[in-house]
Amino acid sequence: MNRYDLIIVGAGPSGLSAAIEAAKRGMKVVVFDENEKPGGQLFKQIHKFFGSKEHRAKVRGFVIGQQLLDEADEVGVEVVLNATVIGLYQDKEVVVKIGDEVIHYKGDSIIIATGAAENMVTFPGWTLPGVIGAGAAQTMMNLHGVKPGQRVLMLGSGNVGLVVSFQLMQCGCEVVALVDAAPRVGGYGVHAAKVARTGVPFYLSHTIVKAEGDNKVTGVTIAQVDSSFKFIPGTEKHFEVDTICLAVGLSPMSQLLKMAGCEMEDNPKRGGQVPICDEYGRTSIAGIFVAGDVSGIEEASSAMIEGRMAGVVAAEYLGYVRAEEMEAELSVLDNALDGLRQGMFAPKNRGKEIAKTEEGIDISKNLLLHGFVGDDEIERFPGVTHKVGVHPVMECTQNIPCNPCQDACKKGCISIGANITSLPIVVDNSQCINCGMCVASCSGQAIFLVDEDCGDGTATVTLPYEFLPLPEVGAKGKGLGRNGQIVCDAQVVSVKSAKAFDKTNLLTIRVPKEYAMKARFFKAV
Amino acid sequence: MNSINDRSRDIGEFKSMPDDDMLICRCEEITKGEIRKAVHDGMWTLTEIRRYLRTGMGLCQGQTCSKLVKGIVARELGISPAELEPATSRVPMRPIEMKVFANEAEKLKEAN
Amino acid sequence: MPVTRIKEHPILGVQEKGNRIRFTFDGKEVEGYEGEPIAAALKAAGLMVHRYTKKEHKPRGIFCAIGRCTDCVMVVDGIPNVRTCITPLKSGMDVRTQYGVSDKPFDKQ
Amino acid sequence: MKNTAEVIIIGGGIIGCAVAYYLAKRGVTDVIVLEGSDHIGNGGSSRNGGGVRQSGRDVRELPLVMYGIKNLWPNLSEELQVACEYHQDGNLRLGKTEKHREILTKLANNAKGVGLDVRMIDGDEVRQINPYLSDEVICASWCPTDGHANPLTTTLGYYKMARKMGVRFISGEPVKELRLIKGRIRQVITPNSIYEGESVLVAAGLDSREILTTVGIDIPMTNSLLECLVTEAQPHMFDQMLGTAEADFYGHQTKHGSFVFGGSSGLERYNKDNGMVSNSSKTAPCICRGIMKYFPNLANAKIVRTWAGWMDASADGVPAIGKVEEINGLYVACAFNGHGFGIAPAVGEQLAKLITTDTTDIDLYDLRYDRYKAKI
Repeated sequence: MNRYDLIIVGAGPSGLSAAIEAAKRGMKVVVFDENEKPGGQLFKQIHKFFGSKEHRAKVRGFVIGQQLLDEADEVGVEVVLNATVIGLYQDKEVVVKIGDEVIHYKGDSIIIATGAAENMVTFPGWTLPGVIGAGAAQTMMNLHGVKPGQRVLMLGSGNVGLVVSFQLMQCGCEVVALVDAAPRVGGYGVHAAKVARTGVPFYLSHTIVKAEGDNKVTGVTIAQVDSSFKFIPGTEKHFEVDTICLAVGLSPMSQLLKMAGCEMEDNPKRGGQVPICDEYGRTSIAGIFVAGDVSGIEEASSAMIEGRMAGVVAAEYLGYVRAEEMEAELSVLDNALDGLRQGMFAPKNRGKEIAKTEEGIDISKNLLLHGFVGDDEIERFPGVTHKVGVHPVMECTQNIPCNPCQDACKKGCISIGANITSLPIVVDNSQCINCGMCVASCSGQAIFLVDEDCGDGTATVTLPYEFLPLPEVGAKGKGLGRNGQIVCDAQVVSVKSAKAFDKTNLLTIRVPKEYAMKARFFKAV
Repeated sequence: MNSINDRSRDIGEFKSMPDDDMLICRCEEITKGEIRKAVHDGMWTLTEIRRYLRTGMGLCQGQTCSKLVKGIVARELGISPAELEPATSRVPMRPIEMKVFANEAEKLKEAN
Repeated sequence: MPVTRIKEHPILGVQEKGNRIRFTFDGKEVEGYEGEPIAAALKAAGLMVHRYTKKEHKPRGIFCAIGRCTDCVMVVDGIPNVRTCITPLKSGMDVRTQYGVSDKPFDKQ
Repeated sequence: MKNTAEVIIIGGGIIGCAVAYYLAKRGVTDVIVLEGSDHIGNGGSSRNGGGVRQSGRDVRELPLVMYGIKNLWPNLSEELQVACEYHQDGNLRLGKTEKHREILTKLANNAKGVGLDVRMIDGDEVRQINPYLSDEVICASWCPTDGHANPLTTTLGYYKMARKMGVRFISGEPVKELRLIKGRIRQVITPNSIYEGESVLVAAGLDSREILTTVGIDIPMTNSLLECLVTEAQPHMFDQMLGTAEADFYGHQTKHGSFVFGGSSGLERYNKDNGMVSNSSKTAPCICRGIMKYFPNLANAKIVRTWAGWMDASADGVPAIGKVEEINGLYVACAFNGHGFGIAPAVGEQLAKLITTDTTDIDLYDLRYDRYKAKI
């Protein structure tokens, strides 16, 4: 029978990362993935990733996917696509459907990196055509180039709901509302803010009453819920939409592990049914390892590190590295993973309401309730300062593990310091040269270059812009506030696109100077 | 994992609820009310529910509804969903044509 | 009908597609790109209903788009229960709405 | 809660559930059913191919199954208030070679001898009954009164009704030991409790052997891992139950539209599992190849699930059912050899009668527990 040192199921961020580490150490590795394209969720992620350099921060997900694939190729990993693992049998036998055949393989070790599946939520009409998962929306628009709908209501304010809402707008859909039954936005504030500033209303403590339509979705009614998630009569709101997108969390796709006989547990903290395993992915069955979302829902960045860990551990299991080498490598990876698992969104903080930043600053209430920081709240954050001339305004208000802005500024204007989750600060006496690198490098699109007083009663605001059509210089329109409402007239004075910006265009708009700290988006009229 | 489960424990009477007609298992078109009723008929494990009603026995094999069913059954029994063992996972993980399943091979025809 | 194909994407640019080909949906000719999922071509053509369920005769369409939920199944070239979201489109394919497990409407079954 | 009952049934499979139901129907509701696994009906009861069949059986068990098909199966759905999906549309046991014809003819002749309506038919007649069968089929035994049903709902239906009528079911209670008190069966011991009953029925499938050993009774049984598979729903094709002379597959199309097929790879006696009754990687593909020889147009039907189950195979291929004469109050029903489902209602009803009245309508002498003798 075909035998490999290591068989990996799933060519997503963790599976590929594991494959690279294992193959680098001399193992014969094959990766099977049921999809036509590798990369798992990475190929649907078109935003720039958070983290630091070692986490491939500010690189877009699909580019990371390609990088991993190239690396895997270089070290001789065999990646087999359109290959559906249909069963994991005894004695580590993996049966794979490839084309019109089923092929039997044996692995001396196996890493299951099958990722996660979307959770669902029920409401009358949830089976109508037009009600889709957020993953489906991403697949259609980012892989197949087809718009999921024209007018979309998004349910779920976690990172998936926020990111997918933004992606929907990027491909030309209108997002009419972002709804969540929870009382607070669940995902990163910066993801919320970039959606809110385009004018998408957030309805927290709201959920779907029903989807309407006979043969397909034609509308949706939402209503407010009380603290026990019961509808409050009289709070119904109706939207005409053709699509309802559900982003209500993920569950580990761990069926293969259960099939293999691994000990399992239902662990709500890790997102559901997961194998019992140690921190490096060793399951109850010797030689079967796990990595990524299948062992607990986290971000793709963490999945990559977990994958590397599992790859190293598998290498040691089969004698390709000595235990000491493994320990040394794992301690480096431990640190990298630890870096990602910090801040207010760390797994350990899941479900906790955090009122203050690590710096002791009150978290913006508006951000949690409506998706944007209020004009009266923004000034209290350290990245928001006032200066003569162009200077960065960093509307980064939550402790998340991310620091590309610090490296982006060659003039040393921005500092995060050793603690990756700290809020960025503007360095005293530094001189901004208006290069725009900070704006383009901020994965959260939270940095603006502002000249608060151009001397003629106007101010300029340079903002990140990732939509089409790209406004032209001279175009007149409106400046939108952080809440997406029109606040003033605005005119585009500069549009910069550069390779180094990686598809984030820099739009500079001129606004009346009293709106320098208010206008954060441009809408052509 | 065997845990003692006395099926004569009182879980109260079945009471109908306004959302009993909500479809839960999309493939087999099983409603919340049917699931709740099955619990009162004595189906106290997800495996029994599945065998009794066909929830999760359709084309998708429970990949969409299993978490929803788990929540409903747990609530009806007055226990935490974590106490309910999910139904067994079985080969094949995805539907596979008989002619393909029958066509066993030792090696890949060509490099993919 | 609204434009559903994304011509140019601000991040992904212009996506490469296969050859433009023709297939039929319930006997009517529709265009799509070779190799894209059948469901993508149908979506681009504005078609939402893939099937009607067996018990309740309710409409269903794309739901997960990754071959897992099986809601998008149709009768393709005479074979029922084909997951259109992951089945590549080929020229001349005969794609039909599925009623229960058949391509015949319920009143003709 | 009290741990004593008039009758204690060990095994919550279809036999245990059916006996419990028929006992309750006779007014005996002071019954405790102990199921070792977490689920009612978790052994062969939920894992079989659904045959409700007389043809192909050993003549010793035929009277019992014929009784059930005549008297119990027709009204079972109504009685249990559950869709048993019983179809009485006949059984075709198919043959492709002259050797098969010989095997089938012998089986048919034996069954005819005890009054079963079963006859040999040729390939053309087979295809008149089931036009989807390939030309490779040259003959079949045809028993028009055979059929199939849904083992899952039937088993759980018995459970549901018995429970509703007051029988106490406890799952997760594997019985480890039986104990006599003053010369009579009395105690049933699990790792957690001791139950006491006036009568005790052991209907625990393969585990029955180990349980009975604790009171010095041995029924020669061994195990064999059998496997089944089910397809997606397909348009309706046929209603007969099918089997083959070669035993390469058996099964039927369900009401739901899916095809449930069982079969073998020839390695079953030597298969192992990982404690979870897991399939072998070799069997399902083999069953598929077998099926396609008979039904070429099922080649595109998709398999959605496969499963396995231990069969309790006895030395002579026939179950042990009835009273353990040498121990007062002890009864057995085990070693059903992979075809216990169709016969279960009759076994349940007759055992309930035996336990309550010490008589049966069908003579169970040929099925007694101590019939196994050396060959010379």
